[in-house]
Amino acid sequence: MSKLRLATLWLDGCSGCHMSLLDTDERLLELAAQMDIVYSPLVDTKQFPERVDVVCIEGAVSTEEDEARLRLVRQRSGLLIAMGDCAVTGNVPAMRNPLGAEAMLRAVYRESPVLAPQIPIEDLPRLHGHALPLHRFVPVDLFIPGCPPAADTLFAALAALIAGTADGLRLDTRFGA
Amino acid sequence: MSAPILTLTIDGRQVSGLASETVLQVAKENGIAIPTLCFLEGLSATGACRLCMVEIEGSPRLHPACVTPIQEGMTVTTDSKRLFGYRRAIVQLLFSERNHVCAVCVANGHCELQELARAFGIDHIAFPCRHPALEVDASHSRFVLDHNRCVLCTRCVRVCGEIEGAHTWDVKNRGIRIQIVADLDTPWGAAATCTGCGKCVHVCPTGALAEKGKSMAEMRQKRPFLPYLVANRAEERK
Amino acid sequence: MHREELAALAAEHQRHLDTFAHHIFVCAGLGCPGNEAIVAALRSEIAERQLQDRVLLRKAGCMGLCALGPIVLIQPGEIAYHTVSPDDAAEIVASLDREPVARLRLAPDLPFFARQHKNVLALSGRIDPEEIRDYIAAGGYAALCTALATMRPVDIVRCIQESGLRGRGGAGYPTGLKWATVAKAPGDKKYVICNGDEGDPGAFMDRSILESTPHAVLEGMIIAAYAVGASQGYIYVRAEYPLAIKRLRLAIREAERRNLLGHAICGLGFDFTLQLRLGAGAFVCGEETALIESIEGRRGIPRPRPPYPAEKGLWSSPTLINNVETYANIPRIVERGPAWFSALGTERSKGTKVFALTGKIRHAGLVEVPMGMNLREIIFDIGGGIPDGHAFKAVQTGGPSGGCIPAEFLDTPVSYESLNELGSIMGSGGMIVIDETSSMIDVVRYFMEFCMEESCGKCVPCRVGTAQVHRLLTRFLEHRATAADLAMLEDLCDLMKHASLCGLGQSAPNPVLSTLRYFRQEYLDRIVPAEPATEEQA
Amino acid sequence: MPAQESIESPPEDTRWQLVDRTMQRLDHRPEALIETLHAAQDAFGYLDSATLARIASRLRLPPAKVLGVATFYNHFRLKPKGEHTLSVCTGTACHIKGNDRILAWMRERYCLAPGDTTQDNRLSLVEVRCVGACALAPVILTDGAITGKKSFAETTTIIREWLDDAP
Repeated sequence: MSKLRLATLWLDGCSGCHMSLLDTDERLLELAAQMDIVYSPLVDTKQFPERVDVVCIEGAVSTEEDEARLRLVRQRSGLLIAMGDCAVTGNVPAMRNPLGAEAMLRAVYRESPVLAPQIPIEDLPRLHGHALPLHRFVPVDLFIPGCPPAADTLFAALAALIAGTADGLRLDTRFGA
Repeated sequence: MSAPILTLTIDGRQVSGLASETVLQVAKENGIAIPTLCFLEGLSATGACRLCMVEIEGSPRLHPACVTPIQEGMTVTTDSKRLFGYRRAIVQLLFSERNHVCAVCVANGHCELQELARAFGIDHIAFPCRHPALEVDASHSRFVLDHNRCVLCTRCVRVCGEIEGAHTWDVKNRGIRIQIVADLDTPWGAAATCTGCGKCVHVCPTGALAEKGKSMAEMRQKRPFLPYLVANRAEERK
Repeated sequence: MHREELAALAAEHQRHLDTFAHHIFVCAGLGCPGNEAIVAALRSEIAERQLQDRVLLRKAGCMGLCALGPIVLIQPGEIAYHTVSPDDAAEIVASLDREPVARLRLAPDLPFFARQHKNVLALSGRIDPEEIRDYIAAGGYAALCTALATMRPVDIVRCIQESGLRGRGGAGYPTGLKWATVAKAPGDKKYVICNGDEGDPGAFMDRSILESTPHAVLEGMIIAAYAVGASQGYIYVRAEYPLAIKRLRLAIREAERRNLLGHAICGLGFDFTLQLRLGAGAFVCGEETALIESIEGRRGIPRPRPPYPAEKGLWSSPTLINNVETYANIPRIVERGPAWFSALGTERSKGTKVFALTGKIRHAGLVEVPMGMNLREIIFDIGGGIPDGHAFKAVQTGGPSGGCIPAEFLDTPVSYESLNELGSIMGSGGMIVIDETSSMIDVVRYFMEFCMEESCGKCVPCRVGTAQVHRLLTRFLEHRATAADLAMLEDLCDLMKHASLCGLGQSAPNPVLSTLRYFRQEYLDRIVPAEPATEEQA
Repeated sequence: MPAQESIESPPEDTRWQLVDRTMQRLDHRPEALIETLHAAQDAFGYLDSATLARIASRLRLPPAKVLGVATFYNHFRLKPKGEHTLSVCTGTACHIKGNDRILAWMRERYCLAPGDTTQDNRLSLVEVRCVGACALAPVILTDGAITGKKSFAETTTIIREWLDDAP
């Protein structure tokens, strides 16, 4: 049996979910025996592969670039997992939503005391008005709430995927866990 | 004079209760848990959150257990696929209504809304969130009110009016624009009627009302004070 | 005032009226703006020709055909003029003893009038609503005096029960049964309330009745109070109806002056006082328990039921609440007997019903027809059909709590049951005709916005559900919805219908559900395929 | 605090007489609140904090309750109105007959949303939920006077003439 091809993607999040994934410590070896991490901020690949079995996505969708990457990844992935509260609910990045992108940029780059007040635009993806969870854009197959989800939770989810028992999986986690 | 004792069936079990009791009370006395949010023992029941809805045989409608008096021979179902679906939807509607960010909330881990979501296996919010722009009132020297986290259960309004007798809090506007309000829409710290007793803070099911200086997950409400206070007062009056 | 005195007063006033050869009635309702100028022009014309002793000029209530107002009615002769302007005054007065003014005259056999069956509206436009003697001369307050003198309360309750009258405010609860419950409820103090908080946007039956025959409503209430044993009553009227309020105030004062209200009414041992309360713009106050909260001076938040107002209502006392049209039906039922009333209408929906016919319809206005008349007769025969060559698409009944009925059901006889079966409701009587130029989704979103703004905010399914459904409907309207949105829309409607606290939330999904039933294709046509569209960006 | 001030020194405004009379008529019972708010708005045009505070104190009601009631009902205004008021009926018949276009036009031409008043305090725009003259739809009210059965173009002309905003 070929190994499960796993990708992870980092959108608007703090990388805490990826850290939690690393916190599975020695169990990473167990996982590595049965899956290949083919794309991830943790590995070197630059291009998202044409096809992966599973993608775990951390972070909310906050920019045009986030959205484009998410849509591409959805097309190329069998199973899409929203990993952590930012991907599941918008969480902390979504706290700017009541304000809107423009007002937030103004507050941060112009109205707060900085040396050269200007809103950076060059080479930066344009912000969406709202930071939103993944399922507002593409279908999501599994939600793993938590900020971040505990290493045990992530391990349980991946182990279930490998074992083929992910359907109707109920994880011991909650928003803000 | 005591009320007559009635017998009824809840979830297939024969139980009995006083005629003056509600379905919720009798269920609780018999160890049958019905989810609630706006209800709090010691305060008047309002039937607002609709989480405690139950099915009653012979009635096409659903009935909020917290305000439905028991009747002789009634057959109550407190849990069904349908009720479960409605309860899940209601909790998700509440999450979608305002800006609930559990990860940074003072009540994280001690929040009734968060716990309801966990209990119902809600792993995401199906409805788009509304992201209203709401204020945080930090004008009080010891407490803070964050409208972003308020679920409008009105426990604070009721405890302030019914128990403390100050009636500092009420509800302004209507529909989706309702908000908890102090005095004449006065900043809490300037509300002349507030005694600063803090009862409202300790009945809040979420982190909307909290003690100042508490950080993430540090706000633990003292819940049991209320039934104790009510019982004690009744005793003193005798 | 005893029965004999009442009869004497009626006869005396009738003799006075009979001294005039001509009676000119000018519609002075809210729906006929400009009527003051017409009255003034007619008055000066009459004065100029020194006809004051021969011609009686009256400001009357609504004659129904608002689309062609202002209407002027000349009696005897039943000559009705339409779209009258002050410039027509001279010609009208000059024609009084001659041929009617042909260019202004409505055809005497116009189906709009000929096909109606007026009962509640029988005196509308034919008496001066600010003159109690007009009402008395037309037989008013006779039912009250007779009832008080010759009937026991229990007889009246039975009479209403036998008549089959059902509440005209919306749900169609049997009126007699409600009265019987209040009458039987234990308690020394009971109340009678008239719900005049006509909140359905697009309905004006109650406004018109209050403006045209306020005394009929008072008489119905006093009879009701006697029947259920109430000593105090309230009329709750929308503040948006200034003319109705003015005329009610006057009517209450006049009735008090003539001992038809107050202590020992009609010289018998029955006391009843009546107060007016103004609403302040809240649709939810049409809900009985919210209305009670409002009269008690609070936010109009519905209370959980039970207990029902009949057992525990205003100030926790047994309380009877009926709407304006229901009370206006009472005097005639008492006067003519239940059999007369129940002979009209269908098996389970008795009597006549007043409808406000508006929207894309030629003869917009107020009509009264027997229950059981079919929609086609009401809309096409009486209402004159759709103007400007457009086609009928749907008729909306019951307002924000009702539904949209498509053309294939135009031959349905109108009754509480038949409209329910079609997924709509009778409601208070609003009938809004929609032609093919309107999108049903726009109409439905309009109603959902209304419910969202009128929701009291107490219970979660209604407060948040209306907002979510409104957002979904906007997505459909803007061609941005997905198949998942359609499923979510249906789920939310189901939740609101079953889990909301009061009638407002429970019925708010009705316009959506009825259009999903009859105009589903309009929703499907607006669905974009595949993945969810980008969320709206702030 | 404004509430305190107004209780200590009741304004010697004769307009209060009407309001006081309403409270007296109902024995200063709590149920008098809505009637009193009506009377106060009739007298002062709107309900400011000092007015609400005084009513609360006279009727011995918690201030929060008075505010809750005043903000629940559409009819009560907590902000002053402009010299003139344009009310646009948004009942169902008026909606079907296109009054939403009038509201959009008001927004475009005068930058007014329902509930707003112009900067110079000249004009307030109000949305009314059905005045009950549905057969005249679409209906607008210029300072309370009803106009109906007019096309979009005719209505905008009427509004502009009424405001001396020559078309």
